[in-house]
Amino acid sequence: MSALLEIDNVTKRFGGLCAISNCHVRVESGHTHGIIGPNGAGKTTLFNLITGIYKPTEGDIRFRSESIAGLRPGRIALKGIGRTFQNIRLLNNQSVLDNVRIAYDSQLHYSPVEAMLRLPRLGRDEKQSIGESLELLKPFGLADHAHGLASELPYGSQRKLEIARALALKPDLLLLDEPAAGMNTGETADLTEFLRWVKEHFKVTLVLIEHHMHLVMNLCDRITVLDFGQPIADGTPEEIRANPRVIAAYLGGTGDED
Amino acid sequence: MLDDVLYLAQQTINALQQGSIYALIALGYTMVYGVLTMINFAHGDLFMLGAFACMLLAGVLTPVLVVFPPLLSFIVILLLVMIIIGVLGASIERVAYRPLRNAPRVSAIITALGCGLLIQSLTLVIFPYSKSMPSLFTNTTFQLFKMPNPDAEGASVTLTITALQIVIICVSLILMVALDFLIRKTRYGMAMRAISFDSRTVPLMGIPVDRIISMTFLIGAGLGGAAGMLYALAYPVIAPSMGILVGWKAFIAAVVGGIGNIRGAVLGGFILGAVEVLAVVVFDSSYRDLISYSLLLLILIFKPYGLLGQAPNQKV
Amino acid sequence: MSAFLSQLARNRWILPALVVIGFAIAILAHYQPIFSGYTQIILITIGINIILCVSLNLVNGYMGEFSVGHAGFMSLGAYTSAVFTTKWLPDIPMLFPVAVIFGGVMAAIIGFLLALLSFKTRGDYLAIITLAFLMIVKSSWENISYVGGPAGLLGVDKYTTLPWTFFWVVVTMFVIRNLVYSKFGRAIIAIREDEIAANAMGVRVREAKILAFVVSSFFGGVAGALYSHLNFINPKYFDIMKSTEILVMVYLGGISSLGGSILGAVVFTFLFYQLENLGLGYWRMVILSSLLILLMLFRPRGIMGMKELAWFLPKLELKERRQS
Amino acid sequence: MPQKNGRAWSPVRTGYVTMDGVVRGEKLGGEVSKVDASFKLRANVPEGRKRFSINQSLLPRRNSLSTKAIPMKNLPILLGVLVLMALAGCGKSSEPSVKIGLNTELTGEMPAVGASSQNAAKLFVDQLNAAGGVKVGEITLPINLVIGDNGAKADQAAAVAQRLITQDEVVAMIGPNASVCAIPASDIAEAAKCVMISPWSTNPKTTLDPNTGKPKDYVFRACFTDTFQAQVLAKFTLNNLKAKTAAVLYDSSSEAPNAQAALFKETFEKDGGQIVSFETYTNGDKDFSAQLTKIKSTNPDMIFLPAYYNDVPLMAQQARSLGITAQFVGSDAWSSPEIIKLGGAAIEGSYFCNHYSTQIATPIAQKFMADYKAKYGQEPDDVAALTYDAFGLLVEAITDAGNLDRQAIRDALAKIPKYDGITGTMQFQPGSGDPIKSAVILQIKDGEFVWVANAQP
Repeated sequence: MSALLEIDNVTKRFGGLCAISNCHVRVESGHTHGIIGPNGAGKTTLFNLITGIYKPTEGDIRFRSESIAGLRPGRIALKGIGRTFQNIRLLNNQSVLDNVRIAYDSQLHYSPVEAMLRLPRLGRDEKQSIGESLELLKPFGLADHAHGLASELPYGSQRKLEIARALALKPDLLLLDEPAAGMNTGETADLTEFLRWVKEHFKVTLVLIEHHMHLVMNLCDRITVLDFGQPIADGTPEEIRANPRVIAAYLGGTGDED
Repeated sequence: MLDDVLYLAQQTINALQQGSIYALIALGYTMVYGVLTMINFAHGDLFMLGAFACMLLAGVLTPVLVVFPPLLSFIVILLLVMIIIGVLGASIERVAYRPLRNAPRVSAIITALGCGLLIQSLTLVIFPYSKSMPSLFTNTTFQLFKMPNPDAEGASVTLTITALQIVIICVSLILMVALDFLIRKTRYGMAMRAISFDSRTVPLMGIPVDRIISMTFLIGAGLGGAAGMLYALAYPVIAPSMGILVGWKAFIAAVVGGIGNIRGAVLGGFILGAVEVLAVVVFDSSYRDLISYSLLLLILIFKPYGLLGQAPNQKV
Repeated sequence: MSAFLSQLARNRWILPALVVIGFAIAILAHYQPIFSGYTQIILITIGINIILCVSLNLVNGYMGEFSVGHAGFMSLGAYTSAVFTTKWLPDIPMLFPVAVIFGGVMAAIIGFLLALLSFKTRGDYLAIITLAFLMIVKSSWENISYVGGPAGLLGVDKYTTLPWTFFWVVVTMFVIRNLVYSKFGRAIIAIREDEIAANAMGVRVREAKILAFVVSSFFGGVAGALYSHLNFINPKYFDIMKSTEILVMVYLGGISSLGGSILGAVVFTFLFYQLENLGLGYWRMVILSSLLILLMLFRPRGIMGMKELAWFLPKLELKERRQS
Repeated sequence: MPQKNGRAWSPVRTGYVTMDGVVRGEKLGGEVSKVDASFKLRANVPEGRKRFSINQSLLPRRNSLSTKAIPMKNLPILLGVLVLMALAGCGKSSEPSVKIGLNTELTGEMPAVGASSQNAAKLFVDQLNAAGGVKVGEITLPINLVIGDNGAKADQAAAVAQRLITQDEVVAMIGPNASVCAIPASDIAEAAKCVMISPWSTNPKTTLDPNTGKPKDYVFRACFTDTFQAQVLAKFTLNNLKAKTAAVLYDSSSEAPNAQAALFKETFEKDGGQIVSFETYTNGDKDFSAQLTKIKSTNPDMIFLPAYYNDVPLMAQQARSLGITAQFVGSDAWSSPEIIKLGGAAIEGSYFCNHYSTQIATPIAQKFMADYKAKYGQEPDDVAALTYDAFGLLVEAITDAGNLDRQAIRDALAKIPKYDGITGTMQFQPGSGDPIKSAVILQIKDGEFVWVANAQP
């Protein structure tokens, strides 16, 4: 059976520099796939390529074995790929609830005309969306703050809200960009458990960029290591631990600090 | 044949004159934008004030300056005008824009609109009627070329350029080159570019942001004032409302060139001047605005961030 | 006092009541001389300006673009509708709304084209595109002799009455309010806040942009149609100063606030005429612009920027807010 | 090498900085910005910032849907201001008087026109009131002049007309002067069945109903029309100036110049002349070199410049500096003395058509000029003279009517047999608001308007 997501020989150049070169990654459906590597290795660029923010210079990206390379970001999101951002991108001046509702809106089907005349169907849909959004917020412990501003949440909760928001899309694939950034060891451990729960409960395939080796090693079924925009290793956590090139890449130092 | 060449040459001179003035004003817009990413809508009216300042100064100083050669007195007045308008521009920034630096950018823009209206209406209160601009030096007309007109006997085709046109084009070119040098080579210019690159971290590096911004307004407005003075000399009937149209046109020029980009503003200014003249030359003059603005629109459609401005690359 | 007012602000029945009363007064005033013709003109102008503000607010406030072309849409509506009433439609007052709608549609079509441009660029670059659009429209009118060229279109019947104006104001408010508090409105706001995030949240960005531009320009056109049947139209009127005027009203009242737009339109228009009455000459503009600057300095987001009268909130939203 | 390791192994660093940042950030906010900034540096925000400067700039700070919203404390103040303004608006005097409205261009594009008009109006009213006032039937009432500024804008002119007629309830309205204002204002006056006399609007459309093409009933003017002016100019240029070819340069976006240019072209060509180039510009332009260069290449004998006093000097100067030697000819829009101040040598020797000349003044005109000069220290231009005449006509009509009924005044005005005004004798054609009167041709010589010829209708 073919993988849920296939990154097939993708290259991305920004003018001169080559952020990603001939990158192959296969993400099996139901897996948790970790992407690690030193800073500037092109991990986030890879996410931006998958979600359509950048268009690959060469190569193809297939989701459920249909090509999504070059589609508009909105389209790709609607195909069932949710993501979070490295430096959090919430709608800061909207309420926590609205942040989730906007993502949920893609499942409401009323037309502009119905909206402008505020016909009954809109009322039903909106009630439902509010209800489900609040439901969704509960497990993230955000239900009580539902009506506060997103920007007023503490840092950790903002990261959670981003995940909740991504899940409101009902995605099959969830891309997490450094979900544990800025968390201490304790928080990271909680996050690990939480992500497991999310994976079970929402039946999503996870791909995560992370620096916390502990989390990655515990959580991931497969790991891809990027260095200089190229996958230098791919395998189970054990294999990666043992892989000499990986160790070289990290300890040898790339000197590249972007 | 040759008369057509002369005709086009003449139109080119006209285009250069208009273009150089647009370019000078556009510089003011683009500098402020580069540093604050803010459109200083009061700029057009500072330009207008430049004209009036020149008129008043000329009135006051002519008895003093008669002893000097006209060109010298011209330069003196030019510098004075630039200083006055520059200081004015900087103080407007200090009073009206700085308090809003952390407010939504639009409120700064609207405040700028308000300042423009205020300047204009105050000037109107003082000078309700159009004023005539005294000429600072005898504007001799040079006939570069003269030949009998093949179409109409007895008449002649000439290529004329006035001393004024030469002065205008030269002065504005000098100012542009000077500015370009200032921006690229001096510490101030470097600081300015740094701020426009990232105003958040620049203060951490010990660059006095406020002072640089004031400087920017000083220079930008000064150039606007100079443009106003040249404009007033070229079109010696000045009215408080003259800033609106020219201001907007110059702004368009700045954007077409790629706003925030000094050379782009110059380019845009000359393009606008050329397009406007070209529209008249090629088509019926009543279609001038239609043609010229459609052309500019096309440019913006195909190069949405202007000719020299590059698309701000998105970092996610 | 303030407690009472906020009670007032939350009462769901006041707005409908006001609408009904307003209608009654408008119709009465149309048949009985309870207002002088001058007062009527001012009231109608206020109405037209409210329509302009609310519709521009959709693009400049909620979507956070900076369009300076609204006078262009206004002129499109004005000329189209006027051509319909004077040349193409039979001379029946009851056909006036048809002409108005045609005017709006015409403006909406062009608005759609501008929306397409807004995919490529945004912010100040889009502002300039709208400005160029304005200039092009204006000088087109000056060159089309069929609509009177620079002289303007003469002999347009004065169909715009107080009741009609009021009717269209209510329609505009109703439609735009509903739009803003629907998923489309949320999408539009999301675009303002962070287009990239909006994309990642599955917001159909292009759809939202088109919708915002089309609706905004449609009502811009409607306002123009009303204006053209109140006063005679001439291309000069729809220039950059007119756009500036609308911008000032919008930001004076406050962005992304329907109540703000109403307030802005009322205050500005009222001052504008009242200061003329006082025979202040050029001081009028001095006063208006100083007021604008001061307001911006002390309330950078306008009189009620980013805030909304509870009256305009749909029940559903209101209930949600109440819980917090 | 441990340091390098530490540097390259960024997890360590990320963990440290942000943990620190977060812990501090949540406790004491002061630190955040610093940590944040360094954080940003790492996350390389500059481009990010630039990219989003537009969005961020427009970001609201508060929830756009919050309802505690409405700023209760400001509302009462605001309302108070509005009420005050309203009261200030309606401080009306109520002693018996004849209310006459003046709707003129005090601000905007042509303040000189408005000023002259206002001066003449005040002069007339002061003189008449000093003499007791206007005789209405048995009683004599003072005139109460109500002045409205139309800003030289069509919509404002209409609004002011509405105000004067419906709010101030004047018996009749004088003005507006500019055609762009007079035309919309005349619609209002006609609809309200109130007499309007435009002193200076020469545009035929002013007194004609656009739909029927018939003359309006309540709209009159104290000046000749552009049709007549065009004939006069065409004859003069062809016969007296011996011009064969003419060029026209006019503001295609303004009403009066537009009509004058078209009519001149029509008559000039009808009478055997040839228009070699017909160039336009847009209101607000200051540079005409492109058009003039074009005109120069067609080498006309004369250039017709139907522009207002503040544009003409620029055209003349630019034309001369391009080496154009053709004769300039203008319309009555030139008549303000400002044109001499502004134009200087360039317009010296040009001809234009006007309503009257100070040099062939009748005794009453002499007196008017003397009084005007005494009061305002300058020669009255034709706007002033025409405004004075408009008032004269109106007052005569009121006296004839013997009451202040608008309809009666209108009928009396239409029936005035022959009125001797400053600008010559005038009489309204039956069923039309256009007077039959003569025009003069003036030349600008040594900084003065010099009389050249009279043109009888």
